[in-house]
Amino acid sequence: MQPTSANTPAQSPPEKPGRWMLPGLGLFQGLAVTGRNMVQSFYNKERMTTVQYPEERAPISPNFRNFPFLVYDGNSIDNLRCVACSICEKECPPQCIYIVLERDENGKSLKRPKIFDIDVSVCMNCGICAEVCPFDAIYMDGEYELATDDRFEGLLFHRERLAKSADYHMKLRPEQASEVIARRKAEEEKKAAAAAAKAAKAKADAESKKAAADARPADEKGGDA
Amino acid sequence: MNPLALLLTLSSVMFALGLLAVLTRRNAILILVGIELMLNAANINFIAFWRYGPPDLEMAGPIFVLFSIAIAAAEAAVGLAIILMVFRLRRTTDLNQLDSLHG
Amino acid sequence: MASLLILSPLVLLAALGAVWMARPVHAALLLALALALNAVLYLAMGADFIGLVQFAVYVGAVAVLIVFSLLITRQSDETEEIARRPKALVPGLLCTLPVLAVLLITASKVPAASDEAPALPLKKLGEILFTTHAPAVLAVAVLLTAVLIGAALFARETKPNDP
Amino acid sequence: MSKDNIPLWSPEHLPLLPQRLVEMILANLGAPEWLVSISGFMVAASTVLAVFMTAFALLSLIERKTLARAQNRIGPNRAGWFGILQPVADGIKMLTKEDIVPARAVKLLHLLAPILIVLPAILALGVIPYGREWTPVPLELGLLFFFAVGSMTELSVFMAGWASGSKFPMLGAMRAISQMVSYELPLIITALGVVMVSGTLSLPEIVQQQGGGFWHWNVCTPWGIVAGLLFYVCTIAEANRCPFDLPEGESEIVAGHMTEYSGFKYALFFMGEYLGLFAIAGLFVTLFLGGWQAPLPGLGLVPTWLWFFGKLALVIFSYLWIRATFPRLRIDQLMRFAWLCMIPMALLTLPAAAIWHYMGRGPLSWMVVLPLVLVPWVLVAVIFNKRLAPATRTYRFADG
Repeated sequence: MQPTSANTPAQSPPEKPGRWMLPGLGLFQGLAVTGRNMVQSFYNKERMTTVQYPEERAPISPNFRNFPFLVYDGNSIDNLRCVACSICEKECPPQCIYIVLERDENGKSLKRPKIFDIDVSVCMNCGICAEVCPFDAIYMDGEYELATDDRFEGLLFHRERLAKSADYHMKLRPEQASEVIARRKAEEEKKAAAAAAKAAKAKADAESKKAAADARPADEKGGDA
Repeated sequence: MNPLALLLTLSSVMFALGLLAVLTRRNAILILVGIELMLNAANINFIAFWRYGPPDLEMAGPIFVLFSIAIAAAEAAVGLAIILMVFRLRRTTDLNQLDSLHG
Repeated sequence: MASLLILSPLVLLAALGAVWMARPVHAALLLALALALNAVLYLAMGADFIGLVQFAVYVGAVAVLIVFSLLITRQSDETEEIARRPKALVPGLLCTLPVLAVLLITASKVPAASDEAPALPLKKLGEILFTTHAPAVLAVAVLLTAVLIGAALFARETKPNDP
Repeated sequence: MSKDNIPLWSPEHLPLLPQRLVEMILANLGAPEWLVSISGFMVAASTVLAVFMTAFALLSLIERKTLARAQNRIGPNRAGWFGILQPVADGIKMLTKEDIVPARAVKLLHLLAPILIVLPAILALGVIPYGREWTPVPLELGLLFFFAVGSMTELSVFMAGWASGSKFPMLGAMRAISQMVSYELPLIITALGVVMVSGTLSLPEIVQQQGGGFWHWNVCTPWGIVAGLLFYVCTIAEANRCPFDLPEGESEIVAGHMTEYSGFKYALFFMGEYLGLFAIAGLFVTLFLGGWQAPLPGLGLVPTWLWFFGKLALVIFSYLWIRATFPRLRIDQLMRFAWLCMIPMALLTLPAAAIWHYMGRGPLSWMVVLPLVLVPWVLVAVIFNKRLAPATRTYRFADG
């Protein structure tokens, strides 16, 4: 039940001030309006705007955005889409994102964030990180029950707390998620096609190089024999 | 000690206090307080004589007190209105400074 | 008789406070207390109509009026030590003490009080008021209306354009 | 009124039951005469207090729920079943809150003010006749006592405002006093009309004279309609209720003279306000709606105090309804309405009542008095409506 203002009856447009009315009748019209409210509030269900909060929850509007969350495909937290490129860290106006790239023992980047912290007490839900992320890894969440009793540690969200699955994203914002999925699939195919083409080209080079190699020993064998 | 004498001493001391207030206070409004006290002392006498004095069926005492209360209220109202006007003109209710007629 | 013995010192204390207090608003509030105790004194003496009228008129209206004007003339905070300065106290006492002496002497010579309590029948009081004292009541009525309008005119903020 | 031949358990005497039980027990125990009468009187007073304390608690809940219903919402329903424990919750909140006394405050007056606001309300409640047998204090000068005690609240409002030290309470107190003083005048004048017609100041006597059906009530007389309406409007102003609740207008001056109070003293102010509301509404019911008289002559079985509390509930519901509907008046509109519109109309009801009385109270007197009252009423309403109603503003940019 969408609690918009549509369900309160449209007020009659105020009459032109010129129309003379016996003074005092306006009082009773006002009383009649509140009286109608009082009586109908007992049986006319869609008049009632109260939502009993903990039991029922008013559905959030589509583009309501709260603090960001990280998206991971599949069901394990390891295949996060985020590659720790820290563009969002640089773009974030209040600088509340902190990323540390994960490297293996000899220093090679594993394209995964070892640490991904967002200080929620600083974040202003502007959504710039979601806009600039080239890898569709971070989107704005719709969860608003984030009260904690400790002011510092409780408001510093770490990677595990931020990560949520792609289908949570689909459930939260169906059209945006489906759009992202479609775009990623298209890129997959393009990349696959490109990879296939590259692989085919690589194979072709390989054969031509091998053919050239076969041809060259023939010359040497021909020459010193 | 008969009650009439007690009440008369009470009203006379109250009257004296009212007079003292009128004579020693500088603030015009507190002089009105003194006047109210003096009027009240007189009312106490009326009711004391009506209650303990010789019986009279005309109830002269209470009737007189009714009139005196009405007039005291009227007097307080006019007095304060005048004090407000004086305050608006001279910005003070201190009687010592209102001496423009001293010549 | 016992109630009178209790009430009179209280009334005197409140009246003394009203006279002696340095801060004007304290004096005005103590006046209200003195008037209220005075009303209780009338009730103790059996004049209940007078007691209630006194309470309604004095404590309800006059005391509020005095306190209100203290606020308007912004005198409510300045303490006023005048009551204690000997320069003002001595002449004041010089005048009041002889008056007090005369009153006390007459008070002591008063005859014994008659003990039967006269009643104050309301209907009879009304009849007397509006038959024998009718002119006086009309005079007071005219006076009060004149005062109502006069005080309102006096205290009205005179705008610069009209007189 | 001999106490022995009245059955102890009859519904009519239910409210008197605790008092007579205590007196009976003490009399059997052989207590001295003055002790029996004093304890009986104390118990009578405590029954009145108990009734109106529960009514106060209930009203604070019912007020919030009715206001909610008028705004399409439900109102408190969390504390207890349907919010029935909400007053208890408010009470605990008020009691546990820290009681801050400002440094510049005059300690004694700051403490005395809330007490002196609740005191007159309770004293006034003792004088109103609630049932044929149940008038806590049947004074012969009931009405005068009511107004004498009622006018003491102005002094305590001033004390509350001035003793708090700061300017806001002082301003709030001055506005509250000027409103209460200027609305007490029409209140007393219209009550005077009732006294003139019923010839007595004692409230039980006034209710006796309104016996028989509802057409005997004072409100069903030509002058009574006007006087009743004026008295009703004055009760709203005197109790500082909605259209006239300027003194503690939250949006203007914080909480008026109650700004520097917290904790139990603040609760005392509200108790004083609500008890004052019960007292003044009770007086309206007594003077104009026939107190505990049954609306139709044949209803002897229903105990009379039920009629009184039924009417009181209706009147107080109308206050809630008005509070849910009307905006707050400005101080100058409020004053102008009192002095230029209410007092002339109130003064008019006196001659109307006299003419009605001396023309035999029959249909002829109706025909004479009704135009005498209604014509100036419409004239005053039409003339003053032009100056009283705010001018219709022309907006340059917003579409008006």
